[in-house]
Amino acid sequence: MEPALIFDLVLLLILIGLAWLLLASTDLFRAVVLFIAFGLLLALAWVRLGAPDVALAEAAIGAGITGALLLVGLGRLGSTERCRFSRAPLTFLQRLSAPVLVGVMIPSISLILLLEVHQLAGTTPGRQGLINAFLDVSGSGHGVTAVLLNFRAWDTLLEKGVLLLALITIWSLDQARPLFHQEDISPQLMGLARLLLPLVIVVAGFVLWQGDQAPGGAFQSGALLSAGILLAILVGYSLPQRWQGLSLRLLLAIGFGVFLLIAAATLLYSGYPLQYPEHLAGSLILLIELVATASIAALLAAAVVGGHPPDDLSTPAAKAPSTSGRR
Amino acid sequence: MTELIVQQNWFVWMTLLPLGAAVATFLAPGQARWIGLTTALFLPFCALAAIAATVFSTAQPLTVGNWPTPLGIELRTDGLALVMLAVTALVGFIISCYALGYFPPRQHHLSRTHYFWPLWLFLWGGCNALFVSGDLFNLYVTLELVSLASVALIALEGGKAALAAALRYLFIGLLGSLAYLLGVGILYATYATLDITLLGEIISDSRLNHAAMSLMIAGLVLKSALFPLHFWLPQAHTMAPAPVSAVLSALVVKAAYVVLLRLWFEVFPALDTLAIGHLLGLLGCVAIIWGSLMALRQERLKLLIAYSTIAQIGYLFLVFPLARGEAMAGAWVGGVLLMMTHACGKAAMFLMAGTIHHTAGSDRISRLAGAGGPIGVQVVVFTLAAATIIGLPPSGGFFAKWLFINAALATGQWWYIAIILSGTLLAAAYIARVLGWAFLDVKRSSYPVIPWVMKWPPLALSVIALVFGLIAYAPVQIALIGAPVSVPLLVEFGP
Amino acid sequence: MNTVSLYAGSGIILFSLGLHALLIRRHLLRKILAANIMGSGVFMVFIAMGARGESGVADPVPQAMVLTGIVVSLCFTAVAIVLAVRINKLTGCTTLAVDEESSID
Amino acid sequence: MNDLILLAILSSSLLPGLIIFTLPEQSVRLRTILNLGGAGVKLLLVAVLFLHVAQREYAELRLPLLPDMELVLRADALSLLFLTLSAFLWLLTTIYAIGYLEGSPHRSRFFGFFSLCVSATTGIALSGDMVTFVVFYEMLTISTYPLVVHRGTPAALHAGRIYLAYTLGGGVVLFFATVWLRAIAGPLDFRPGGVVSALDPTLYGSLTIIFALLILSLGVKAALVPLHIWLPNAMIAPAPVSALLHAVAVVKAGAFGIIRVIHDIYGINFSVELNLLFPLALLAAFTVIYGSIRALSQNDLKRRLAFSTVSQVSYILLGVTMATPLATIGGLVHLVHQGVMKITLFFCAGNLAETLGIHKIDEMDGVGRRMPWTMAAFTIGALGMIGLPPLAGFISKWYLGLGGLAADQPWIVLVLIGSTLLNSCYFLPVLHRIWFVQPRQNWPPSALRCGRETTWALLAPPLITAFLVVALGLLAHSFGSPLYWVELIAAREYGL
Amino acid sequence: MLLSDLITTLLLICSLPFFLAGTLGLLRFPDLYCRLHALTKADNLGLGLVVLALMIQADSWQVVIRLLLTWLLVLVAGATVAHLIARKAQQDGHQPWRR
Amino acid sequence: MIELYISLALILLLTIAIGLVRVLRGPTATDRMLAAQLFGTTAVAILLLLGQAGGNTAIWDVALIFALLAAVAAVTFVRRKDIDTTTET
Repeated sequence: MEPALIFDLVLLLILIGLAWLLLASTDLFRAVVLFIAFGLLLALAWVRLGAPDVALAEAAIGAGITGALLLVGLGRLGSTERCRFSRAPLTFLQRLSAPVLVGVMIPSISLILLLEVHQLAGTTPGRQGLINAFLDVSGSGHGVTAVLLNFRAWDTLLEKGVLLLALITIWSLDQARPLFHQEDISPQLMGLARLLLPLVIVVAGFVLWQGDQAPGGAFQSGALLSAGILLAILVGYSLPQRWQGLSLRLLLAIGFGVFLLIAAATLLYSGYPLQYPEHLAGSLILLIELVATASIAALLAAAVVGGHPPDDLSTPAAKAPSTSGRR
Repeated sequence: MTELIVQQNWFVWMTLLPLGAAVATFLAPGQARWIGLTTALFLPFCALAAIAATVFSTAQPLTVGNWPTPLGIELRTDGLALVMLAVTALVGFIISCYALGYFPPRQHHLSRTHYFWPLWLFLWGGCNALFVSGDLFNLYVTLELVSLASVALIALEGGKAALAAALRYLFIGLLGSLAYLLGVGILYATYATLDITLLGEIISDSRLNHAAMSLMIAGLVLKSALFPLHFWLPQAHTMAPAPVSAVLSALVVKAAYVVLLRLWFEVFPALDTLAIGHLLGLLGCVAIIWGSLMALRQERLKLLIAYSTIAQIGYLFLVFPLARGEAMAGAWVGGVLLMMTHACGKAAMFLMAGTIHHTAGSDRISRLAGAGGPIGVQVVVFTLAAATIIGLPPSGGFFAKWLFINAALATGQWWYIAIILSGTLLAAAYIARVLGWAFLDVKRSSYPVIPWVMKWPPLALSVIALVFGLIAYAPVQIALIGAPVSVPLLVEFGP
Repeated sequence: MNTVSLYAGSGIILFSLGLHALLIRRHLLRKILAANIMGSGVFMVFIAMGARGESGVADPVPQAMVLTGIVVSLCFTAVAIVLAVRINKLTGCTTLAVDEESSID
Repeated sequence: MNDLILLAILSSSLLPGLIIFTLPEQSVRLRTILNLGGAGVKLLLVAVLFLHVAQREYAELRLPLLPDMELVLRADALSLLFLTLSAFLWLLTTIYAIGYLEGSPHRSRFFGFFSLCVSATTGIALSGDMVTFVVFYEMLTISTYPLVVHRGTPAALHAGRIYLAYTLGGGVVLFFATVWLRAIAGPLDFRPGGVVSALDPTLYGSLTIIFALLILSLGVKAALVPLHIWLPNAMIAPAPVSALLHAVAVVKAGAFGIIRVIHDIYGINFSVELNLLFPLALLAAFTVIYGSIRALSQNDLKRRLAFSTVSQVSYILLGVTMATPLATIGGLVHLVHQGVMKITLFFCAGNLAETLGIHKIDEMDGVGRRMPWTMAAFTIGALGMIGLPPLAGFISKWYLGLGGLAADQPWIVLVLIGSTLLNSCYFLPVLHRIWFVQPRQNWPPSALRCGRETTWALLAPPLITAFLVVALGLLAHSFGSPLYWVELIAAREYGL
Repeated sequence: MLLSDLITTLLLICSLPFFLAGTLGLLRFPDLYCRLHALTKADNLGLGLVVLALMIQADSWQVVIRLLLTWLLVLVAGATVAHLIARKAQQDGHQPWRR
Repeated sequence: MIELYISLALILLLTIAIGLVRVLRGPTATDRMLAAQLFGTTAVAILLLLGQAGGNTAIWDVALIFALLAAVAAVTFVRRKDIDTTTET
């Protein structure tokens, strides 16, 4: 057996074990930490499968956003199952569905898959060839970027919509509350932030820029930036007042908005949505990526903060200190 | 000028416009109502233009970015897409008007008003994108867009029950779409294409494809709340604000069903689906009976209406066992017709329930007693919409059931007839219960004034729902454009 | 036995594990984690399938789709957490077992 | 002639109805204008159509419903018979209802559904095929329910539930039977001689079952025993509703449907061939006798009238099932005559209730002195029902009897005689009470000008219909009279 | 085998004990404060050796800088996090382990 | 050489597996967090090795991002407001 295969095997065993442990764990904090580890190893799996773009995204999200989201959420929720009301017994259907699904359906489907996928392996080549054929007119030198922002840009457009929608949902649900203890920011932490933040910006720019030729792109870059913003929030930076109203909303919406405008413009111009003129394709993709990065960064950070800004619309008497931070 | 109108790809605009308006309402919350209403007003015209363009055969399906299909995403202008766009536009417009009254500009929950519009426009845009999508993965994205927007709208009510319903709905949506997505992954692995048309041409009857199909169907069945996977629906549809309940019952449940129709008739016709068809049909039957019986037991109007939705969804799933051989077209058209009528009728009912709640302070059915005066109109609304739900003519539900029974006769599946007929009687029973309260004359202290935008939209919807059967010819003809089935709808069979 | 079926199979297993937990676990955060694990399983099937063919050259389409999927599931996670927190704040519950009676009026 | 007139006739009641729903309760004047205007326009249009059809210019309008299904509106002689009756009586009933409901709540709702109901009846009359018939027939069900329960009392709601249960149950059966028939026989246009006679003999079994189902379902509205329970219960409704709907629209819709099925779907000859009619004739005869006997013991005036309706409607069926021209003429003409007579009686009953609060027969002692005009109309109606020559009722019974003899079924005559005796038994004592018994109490004197017994809106309609009862009997053989018309229909049906 | 490969191999093999030591420390050290050592010292040194090994294989300065940057970042992060965790532990009232 | 890189990566992976025991055993939340932090470092090493083995420098970017964001989760953990952090098993 080759070491590579053993590596895969071990990796998968650990992943499955982790999933099992974290889902079965009674202590939720432990579950969250295990989930962070799970994300870490998942990135390794993506690397092993030759999908560095996905690995980059997983790294940026898993190491930064998801961990923060879950930890913050856990902090606000508490880790034990609590309910004032008497614990409603599982309904008959619930009780039935779990064994039926897990005991009968899933194994049978898995069995079919395992049997047949084995036959499949190495048969169909995928769409690599077709994509390569069109790559030079796509405006991007990297397959994944070309697919995301040109061939299947419609998906990406809607996905940006989902992001904005998620934020609007979060804002509609709650008001932002302070994420952390105000007092007591140690100088070491400040130092770390001062060192990391410029680096985060540089690396984010690098990831964005190289998305044209190599793995990387708006989402990875945006996720990285948002982790930076989070760090900034965590060490006490806060958003200047003038950045909280329309400007903030503009920043959040600009990625989706510009993408939509481009779709509309191309639809008017050529009759096909998102059919970029060939000589403009590169620039348009770059433009979309730039604004998308900015929006994604802001959106993800705002999602972790979890609520609308205190000055937003409904509560004129904003008194809570600003929390959604960005320098 | 006509050139310009006809040559525009209106069905694409119907996705872009509401999404753009959603962004605009997010950016300018103060103007949200007007932006929203203008968009809502504009979309029915877009739908008409899209239909005109397709009927006069200038609009063709197109791929995004004009890339050839295995590479690009196909947007379709077939009949199913067009009628769903149109029905959504119509119902959406009326619901938007209603929402103006339901979410008045100045009230304590000011933010609710402001957040309703972007969320609703997102939902609308997502639905439209879903209807025109011809790509399996794109369908996943649109499904998620729709279900996230629905979650948000349910949660907008703000109460703990609403939030719990929203979160449960979120999990259900996630579960459903992940199962669907897994199926998509398997199909892509085999055929390296996600285009519905292409897949339909090359797919073969293999175990792997069956696994993919089962996963996808299971996911969508969960999202469209077929018994026994309906458990999430009553709470979700009941706890939401009234216009949202209307949207959810009228449109969102149908969105998953439309995808299911597309899969069944366009992707998987080559597969041997007899057993699954019968299973879905059987569950549909149980849903009809169970939903109706549960509706009969409810004390709250909205819950009753929600359970009625479950029963009606059951009818929709009869399409799958009935649509075979010669009866294919009849059953398919029956499903589409029922979907359209039910959208109007159910929306009218939920809006009416919202108005009752608004005026009477509760939507307990017993509060309907003495429903004279300002809410007398709502009793009319309920009666007319009831005709639709029971399936009385001239509503479309009547003709849909006609087509189903005809298909059942033609395919020799008699037991479905018994279910359809007894479902009709059960529907009449639970409707009659409400009517009994609504017509009961007792003295009531005066009701608060209902804003006119909450009074007339339900009536308009119920009238449309009632006469839908009479004007169904054009919608059905449009639905048959590029449909996977062809006429005749009514099969005659000899001895 | 090869790499692709190994990963694809693991993806299915992760999916099933997540599904099981999503159905039977009560704590909201745990349900959220379960949904994420399910998603990861699905994505793994995608990527594994895309990784077939000549070594190293992966099909970009599944990767693009998975990127989209990751974003979507992240959005759902974020919303779910905020919802859960909100429910907890209103009811003091960390489960969905809101008593049915209170939901009536 | 433009075929769109058919659509105009339909919408002349449908549109006012829909508009009335949206009117606020206070706008009495607008509502009255809409009501009377609609009724007037409809009567005018029907008159135009009548003249055309009399000259054998049949109008037909086909509107596509679904790719293989059409809404067929056709005006032939039979439809005109029913249409004229309902259009004319609608106008009268509208006037009556405006007077009757003055000042009561929910009038927008009432008149809205009232108009819908008339539209449905019109649609039934104009239906050119079975599908269209079913559409309007079922529409009638849902639009009548709000009228039955209009009073909103628990008793009314109970009656409404019974009504819905019977009619919707019947509706479902009708629906199924029609779909089945459509599936084996193709398009079901109403055609003299029927459309199913050419079918394969192996289908005869199915056809018999379908016929039974059709009769079963249509018999609900036609109040065939034992499906008649809803009718006496529904008498809880306001008088105009009982008058128009339960004397004319609903029960006649059922009878009309049965006529259509026997004449224009199965065809008389084919029905005879399949032996479908005799059982139906027995059932009808039983209903005639049973209804009369039950009427005897009713003390509530409207309930007595209701059981009388049960009995009288089956005369129509009796005539149709004899399958001879004369009997058919008797049955069909009774459709009109019974309608006119019965509506007179209901109007009068309504006047009694509205003016003096009288509901029971034993409260009617000497009421003829207080309300002479109303009671005169009542008397004419009652005598017509009994079949006293030369009133309208006599004409129908005469032809029915002749038809029975022509069909070699003399027992029919026995049934008629028995029924007539029973009719006399339950009407004559009432008349006696009205005119010859001393009033037990003093009724409050009329507050109206010149001591008129009640308002014009309530008084005029029964007087007009009472006049008609006489006129239809006396002028039975003149052009345009129901009898003349019915003879045309029978001639066409039997190919004479 | 090239000299560079040889050195790389040697360095990599040398790094191994550090990682193992780090893990062992994490597992076996008696309390939080001790375990922090594993985080800050052993693994970072191991990583340093790996980075060094790979730097030898690098064909451009760019790569070398990238590798170095990665290592430095890990170092800084590790140090700061160790500090923060220690402080938090102290605030939470964890007593250092005593024999 | 490639075998060497992969083998080394494999061993590092195994150390992670062993380190998981600490996450499971705790006893305090801080201990678990600490272990996760350590995994980060090891994962960076694995990624570097895999990148070298596969000749794909994009993988090093992943490593770089891991290194950059290594602190975020831990800092969140330390600074967040919470109800109960010290859950004992």
